[in-house]
Amino acid sequence: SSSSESDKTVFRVAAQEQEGPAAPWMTKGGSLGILSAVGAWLIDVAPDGTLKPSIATKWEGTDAGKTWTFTIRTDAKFHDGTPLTADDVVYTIQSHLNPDNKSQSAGRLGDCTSEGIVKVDEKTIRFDLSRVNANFPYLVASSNYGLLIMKNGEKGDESWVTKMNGAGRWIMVSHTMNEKTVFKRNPDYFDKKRIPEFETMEQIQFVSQSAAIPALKTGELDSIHLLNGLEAEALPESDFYRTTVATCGGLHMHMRCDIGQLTDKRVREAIALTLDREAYIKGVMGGYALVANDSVMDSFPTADKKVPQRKKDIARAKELLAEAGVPNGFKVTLQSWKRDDIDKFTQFVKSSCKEVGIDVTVDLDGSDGGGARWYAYSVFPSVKGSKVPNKGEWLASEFGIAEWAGRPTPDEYLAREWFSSGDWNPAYLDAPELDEAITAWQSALTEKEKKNASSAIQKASLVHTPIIIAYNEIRVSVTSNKVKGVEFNAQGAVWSTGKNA
Amino acid sequence: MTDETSKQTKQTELSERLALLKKNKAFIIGASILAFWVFSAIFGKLVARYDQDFADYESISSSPSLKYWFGTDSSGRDVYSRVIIGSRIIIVISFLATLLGAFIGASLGLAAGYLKGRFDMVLMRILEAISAIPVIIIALLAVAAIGRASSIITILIIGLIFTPNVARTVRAAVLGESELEYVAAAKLRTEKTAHILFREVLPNVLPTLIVEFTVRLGYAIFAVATLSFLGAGLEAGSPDWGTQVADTWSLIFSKIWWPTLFPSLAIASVAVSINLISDALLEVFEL
Amino acid sequence: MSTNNIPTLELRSLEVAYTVRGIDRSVLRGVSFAIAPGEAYGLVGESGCGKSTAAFAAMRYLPRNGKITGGEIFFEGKNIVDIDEEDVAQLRRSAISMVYQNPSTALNPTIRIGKQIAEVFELNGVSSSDAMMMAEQALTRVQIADPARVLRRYAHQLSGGMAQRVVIAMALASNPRLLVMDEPTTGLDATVEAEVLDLVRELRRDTGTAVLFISHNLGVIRNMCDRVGVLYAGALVEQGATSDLFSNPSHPYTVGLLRCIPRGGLHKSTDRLDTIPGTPPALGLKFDGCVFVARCALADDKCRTQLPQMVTINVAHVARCFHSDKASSLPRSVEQIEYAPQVTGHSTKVGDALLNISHLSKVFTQDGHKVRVINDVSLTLGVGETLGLVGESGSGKTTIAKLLLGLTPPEEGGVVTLDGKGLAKTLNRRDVADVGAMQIVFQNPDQALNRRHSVTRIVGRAVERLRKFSLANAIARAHELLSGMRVDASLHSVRPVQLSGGLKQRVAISRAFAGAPQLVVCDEPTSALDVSVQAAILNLLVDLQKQDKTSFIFISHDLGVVRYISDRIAVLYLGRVVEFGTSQRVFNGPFHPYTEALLSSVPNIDGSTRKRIPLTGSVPSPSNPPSGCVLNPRCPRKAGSGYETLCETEEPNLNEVEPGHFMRCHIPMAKLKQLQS
Amino acid sequence: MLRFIVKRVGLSILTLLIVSVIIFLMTSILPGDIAKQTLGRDASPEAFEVWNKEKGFDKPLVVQYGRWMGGLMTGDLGTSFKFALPVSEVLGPAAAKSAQLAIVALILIAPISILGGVAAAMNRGKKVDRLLTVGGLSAAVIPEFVWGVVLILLFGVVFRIFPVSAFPNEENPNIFNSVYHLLLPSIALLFVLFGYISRVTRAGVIEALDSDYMRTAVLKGLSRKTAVFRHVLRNALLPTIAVIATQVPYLVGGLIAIERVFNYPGFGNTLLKAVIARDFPLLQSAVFLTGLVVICFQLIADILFAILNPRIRQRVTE
Ligand SMILES: Nc1ncnc2c1ncn2[C@@H]1O[C@H](COP(=O)(O)OP(=O)(O)OP(=O)(O)O)[C@@H](O)[C@H]1O
Ligand SMILES: Nc1ncnc2c1ncn2[C@@H]1O[C@H](COP(=O)(O)OP(=O)(O)OP(=O)(O)O)[C@@H](O)[C@H]1O
Ligand SMILES: [Mg+2]
Ligand SMILES: [Mg+2]
Repeated sequence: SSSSESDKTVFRVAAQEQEGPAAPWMTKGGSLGILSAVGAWLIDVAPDGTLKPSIATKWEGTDAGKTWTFTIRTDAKFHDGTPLTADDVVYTIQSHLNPDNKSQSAGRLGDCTSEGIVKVDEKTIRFDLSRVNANFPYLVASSNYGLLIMKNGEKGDESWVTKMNGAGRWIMVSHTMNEKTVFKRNPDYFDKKRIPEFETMEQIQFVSQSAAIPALKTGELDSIHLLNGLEAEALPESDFYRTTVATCGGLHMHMRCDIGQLTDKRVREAIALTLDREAYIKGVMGGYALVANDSVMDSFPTADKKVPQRKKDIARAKELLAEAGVPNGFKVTLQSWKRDDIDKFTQFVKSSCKEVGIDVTVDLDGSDGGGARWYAYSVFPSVKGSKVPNKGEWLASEFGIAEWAGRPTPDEYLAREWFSSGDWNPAYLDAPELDEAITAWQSALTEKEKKNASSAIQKASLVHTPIIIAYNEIRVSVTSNKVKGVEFNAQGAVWSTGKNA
Repeated sequence: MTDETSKQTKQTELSERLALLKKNKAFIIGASILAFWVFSAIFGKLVARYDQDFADYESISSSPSLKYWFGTDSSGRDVYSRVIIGSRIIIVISFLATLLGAFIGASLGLAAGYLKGRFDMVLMRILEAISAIPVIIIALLAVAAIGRASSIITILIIGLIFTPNVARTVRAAVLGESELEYVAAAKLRTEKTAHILFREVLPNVLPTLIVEFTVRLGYAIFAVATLSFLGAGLEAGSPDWGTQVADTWSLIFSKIWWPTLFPSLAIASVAVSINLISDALLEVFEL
Repeated sequence: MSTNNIPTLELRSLEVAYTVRGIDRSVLRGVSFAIAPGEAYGLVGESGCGKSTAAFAAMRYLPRNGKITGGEIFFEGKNIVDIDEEDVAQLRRSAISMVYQNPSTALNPTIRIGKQIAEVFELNGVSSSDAMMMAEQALTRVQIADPARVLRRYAHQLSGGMAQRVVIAMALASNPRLLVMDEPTTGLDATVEAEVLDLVRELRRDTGTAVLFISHNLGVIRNMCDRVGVLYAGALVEQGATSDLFSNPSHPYTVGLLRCIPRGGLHKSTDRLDTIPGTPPALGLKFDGCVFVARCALADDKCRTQLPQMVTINVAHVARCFHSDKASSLPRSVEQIEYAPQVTGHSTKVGDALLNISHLSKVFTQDGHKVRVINDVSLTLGVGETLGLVGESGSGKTTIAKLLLGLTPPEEGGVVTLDGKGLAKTLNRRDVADVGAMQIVFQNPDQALNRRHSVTRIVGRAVERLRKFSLANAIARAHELLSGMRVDASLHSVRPVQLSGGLKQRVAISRAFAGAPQLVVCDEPTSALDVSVQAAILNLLVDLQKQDKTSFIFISHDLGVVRYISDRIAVLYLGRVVEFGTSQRVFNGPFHPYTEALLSSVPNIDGSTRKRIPLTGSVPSPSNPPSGCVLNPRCPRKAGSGYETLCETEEPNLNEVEPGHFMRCHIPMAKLKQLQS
Repeated sequence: MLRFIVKRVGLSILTLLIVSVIIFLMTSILPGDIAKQTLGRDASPEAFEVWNKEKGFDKPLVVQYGRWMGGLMTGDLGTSFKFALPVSEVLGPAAAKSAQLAIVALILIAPISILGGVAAAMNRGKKVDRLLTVGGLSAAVIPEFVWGVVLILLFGVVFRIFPVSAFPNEENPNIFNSVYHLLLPSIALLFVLFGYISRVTRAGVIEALDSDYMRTAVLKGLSRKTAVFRHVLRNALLPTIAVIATQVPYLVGGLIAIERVFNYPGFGNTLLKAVIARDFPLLQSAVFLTGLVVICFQLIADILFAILNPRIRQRVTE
């Protein structure tokens, strides 16, 4: 009887706007939800951010993380019924690395080369990396969403869209670009516990997630994935429940230390001191964020909790400005691109700075390209080191905000963003003590060494304030109470919380 | 003399019309609303209660109260103050855009209507082509092509897009006027074309132009608001009404209606007031 | 007229007001008159005196802002002021009909003529197929040739005369007992007007319908009506049997009106026209005494303070005047110009050749076709003389004026010489002196004066440009000119809207004289004006001519006016001069057949009846002129002249039939004389 | 008549050509650089060059224009930068959706507006007239997005009478369902267009009411009602229907804001996405399509007008 009930169940979820075809080689942000539904990866990222076995049941790094061996399951099948084999896995990764295919995900495969992918036997695949990478499993997990396993020989370009022959939880029934995609439950999926109960899932695209709210309220939708905290809060708990995903990424606001008006660290600190982070998080974000303390170390378990948290202190900020010789403030342009949270954050900075006389002009790029340019994962080659500030380029702007996605470890942030010679260092800070602390972190083996290094980095960050990180976001999904036991991972894949199973 | 009487009649006629205008409810309402907004545009900082960027994180999205008359938005800013201060942007931009459109349009219309012939034919084709693309769309195209939205660009675009309408109206009026014999009379005293156009014909099409101006002004407000709602009108973070609505409207589903409603009402009230005024003028002066 | 003592229509002390800008302004002030069955009652008066208002009130069809504020209207003894809409509609369907000005707009442009006429029959219960048959009969009745085809036409496919016949057919379709005609022929050419009037007279004889006939043309009224009422400022000032009233006018206004008209044999060289000074009062003005007091030379204190009652002159003749006995001795108004003559270097004397036009032609492109609108026109004019240009509408009078002035260039071969000097074809290639030497006064001063400029500026600018005066001198000269034309100094700074039509035309004349012209073209300068104002303008022109030896080309379709003012006459037909000669010769005959028809169609104010020589059919389109003599399909003298074939095949030349008298006709002079005697 | 139509079509094609030139020039000559817009300002100069070469932007403007026009003629609209699909595949379905919305809107708007205009004219100067005219025009000057938001709030959220998104989510939406979903956005468009159309209707009816032929009709003894029906409406309304065609640009322009508010995957939303993505192949074609639609409607209106009006019909036939 339960199956006849579930026959009728349809789950409707709001999907992000599609930015391109939902094809493995071509996809950009908006198609995430679709791929997450039909695809299966070597490894799944669970809603809590941990890695969970999927096609790969086991993985292991050797050679200090230069070689990785994955054991795959043999009971997985593509939607067309063919079994998923080691050849398919090898083909998939290699196809992304083939420059002819112009895969958007190639750049994220790091130090993996086509030749380095070796099929050991029907159940084992080995990756011989050109360099040590302790975090390699993350690169082939579902967070690198283009890397869903394709059938050997199938193309991952727009022709893929018509069949969507993945091995994931949901089978595509119909797909209309920019409108909606309908899926049915995959009866052959290998891990039944992870699929929620309903038979059909529809992803309906909305211009913005907020635009979907009315539909959610009238029952035309069951769920919205990734909602602004405040808007989520406003939905009554009697009708909806919320699930959250914490992220360690977020908005990084850099200030150039080499040229322009922010070269004086007292000025940078003053700016940091104008921000009332708690009030912002509580008020604007509906509490869905964690206070951050201007360094990337805060959200990791190694963080030194004794480093004092920065708080709003206008008097001190004014003093600092006076000391720096600009007691009455100055004018400066803050650059980034247009997105709801950035919009709000820039307004926050603007109104906070006004209290100490700093007049911030906000200049946000409204185009899609803008996002790509300010997003640290930009696929475009960035021109590093322009000495002309405010050119509307991430690495040239005097005062700008870029987004960094969450990382399982802070290494990449430190090496590329915080280290003085880092290729994506937008602040151009050249502070020996910070570089030293970062080097110490990179060579730290024990927890204690790591803690010490982290503490040093945190303190140096507060001294120089090259980058302001005010909060780490917690992402919220809202689902109607009529649909039980649903949650999402960071990529928008629907997971069963297991509570109804 | 009876001619004296006729002179007096004309004078009483004007005062009678003005008296009618004063009695016209629509006009009074329209003029008062517009006067309020023009005052806000000029002295906004005096009428506003808080700075446009002042944010109170203690009261995010709080409903209207004595402290925040129109409530606060999702960044904790005072909606009342932002609506007041925002008036300047929309009024100045719409006015300048309309002025630009009226100026270019009137010049082209005068020339086309008077010179006729090939010039007229070619110009009218081009203007027809421009007006075949809706204002909003051509503005979006320009914003995309230039690469960024800004108030100057919005003024230029709306001004240019209004040119065909103004030109066509003026041209029609000029075509009618240049048939009139005073133009022949001017030629018969060896006047130059420029003199005939600007000193003889232009003053006579001025009333038409003024009416067209008010109509266009109303539509400029419409267009500026829509463009900024679509995120293609003005610089980001500007307190103009369209942007405010765009930033906040999705919250009305969460019962946070005030940050959307008040700027919407402001747009509506300015647009309606201009419409009421031009309508009353049309009626009282029987144009 | 009739012995039946219940009049068909009777107005008793009718008061009508229009609400303008929130104020009621009275238009009709206690108008009373009655029309007996079968009688034709005429209503005359200057423009704006309320004639149409009275007519529409009788139809119970006032404009939206008009209302009856007092008095009664009886139709066949029944007061119809308060009856409801349905009863009014019933009356209109069966008993009262109306015909008014502008027949072409009176017909629905999107419905075929036949259906519009048939509608009237259908309203009275006739089946639609019968109605269409009856519509055809109705058209036959108004003497329309080929009615079956006309039934299927649309309004714009009819000429003005045809359209008016259709409207009349429609009005008569219900066999009404009262027919209201409001200026049914105004705007039609004299020849067409005469035909329509003939038709109305004939139909009235057949049907015995009572008619309320409105016109500002006294000649028409005289010929059409049994009795006449004279309206002034909304009040009926005099009423009587037509012949009685015209021969013995007893109200100063009627007297003045009759004296203004350039009638019969009057000519500028011997007779000066009379005028009524001043202008009619504005709409809605209140009076304590006589409405005419402001313009009346006989007015005294009593007239100013007491309302005069109707005084009986004889049985049916009444006048609302305290001085009706003295009316005929109303002093003549003398209004002389105080004009400082031009100081020009010309040492010509009256009669010397001034203007010479030879072989002037003009081709326009209309809807892609070439149309020869002016065809080989040659004329001459002497110093100080007036050339009258007459012809039906569209005959090319205005075009000739424009060609002369250089406003449009003539075709190759046409030559215009002024004072012995050949003029350039277009205005911008003529020098200032040439431009100033030839000026124009337009028909409609409203359009000819820029409404945004002051009177001083309008005239001053012309002086400045044409005489190369300094600004100050130009203004001084402008004021001199204006004052000379009796435009009061207090009006020099106002804009044209504030002036009456007559004053505007004076300003326009001042402007024309700014450049010390040798020749002034007057294109229907008085046809938009009331007769009294017309008289004043004509006097002014004559005076100017006497002082300055200025020559005029005077265009008008009013033959009385042309005859009064012209020394030479050119008669135009379809862009061709068909007759040209001194005034004397052209008006006294023998005539060109076309001229003859034209002259015979003018209704005579003195009541003398002349046999009408009708022109059949309507004016052919210049884009497709008939072969042979262009007049031949309509020529009243062709048939039986013995020249029929020649007329139909060969275009005659303009021959000098006697010294100084040219005619374009195959029929020899002697034969014409014989036919016309 | 045929000659008139041919001539009129010729003129329309000329106008369309000018439209294409304007669109092309706007996207090529305005200060923004397409490569920079698309690749982002951080891209290296070499990347620009490669990209420009690949897309043919290194060729002279005339050649580029010729290529674009050639493409338009043959139906090859190029490939969308953003969607990596042929432009026609992106634009086609979207335009079809918008056409549905526009048709529903017009079916709603035309009769209501015409009725309003006639009612106002018949009650000229009275309260009804003032209400309809001032109210209608006031509604018209308030932007669509304001109406959209208000309508959603009232009917979608508070009263829950209408669905708040214009696109039915059912598996197989039937026509009633689709229309039902399109009603609310159509009402928003109605508010904006009612004023214009009813004003034109009102003016036409008043002109006819004041005409001499109406006077003739009434003086013939027709009751006012019959006279209005037979003589006024016929003359006033047929041109009005043609005039509605001239409102098409407003309708199309209004679709953008409306589709955004009502989350309708139509032409307006696609165009807006193209703007944000600086997707010029898509944008150019989308704007050209707008011009094409507008010009076609004006052409139809003109021809219709000529057919309905005997005076023009005759002049035209000659
Ligand atoms: N609807 C109206 N509203 C206000 N004034 C009007 C209206 N109709 C006519 N008048 C004015 O009333 C006066 C009388 O008009 P009416 O048409 O009766 O004169 P008329 O003698 O027929 O003149 P005409 O010879 O010019 O036809 C004029 O001054 C005219 O301007
Ligand atoms: N600019 C023009 N283009 C084409 N045809 C014209 C033009 N001006 C006048 N016509 C035609 O030339 C003919 C003569 O016109 P014109 O105005 O000279 O006549 P008119 O004798 O002055 O007539 P009316 O008594 O009506 O003023 C008419 O058939 C008219 O239609
Ligand atoms: Mg009249
Ligand atoms: Mg003429």
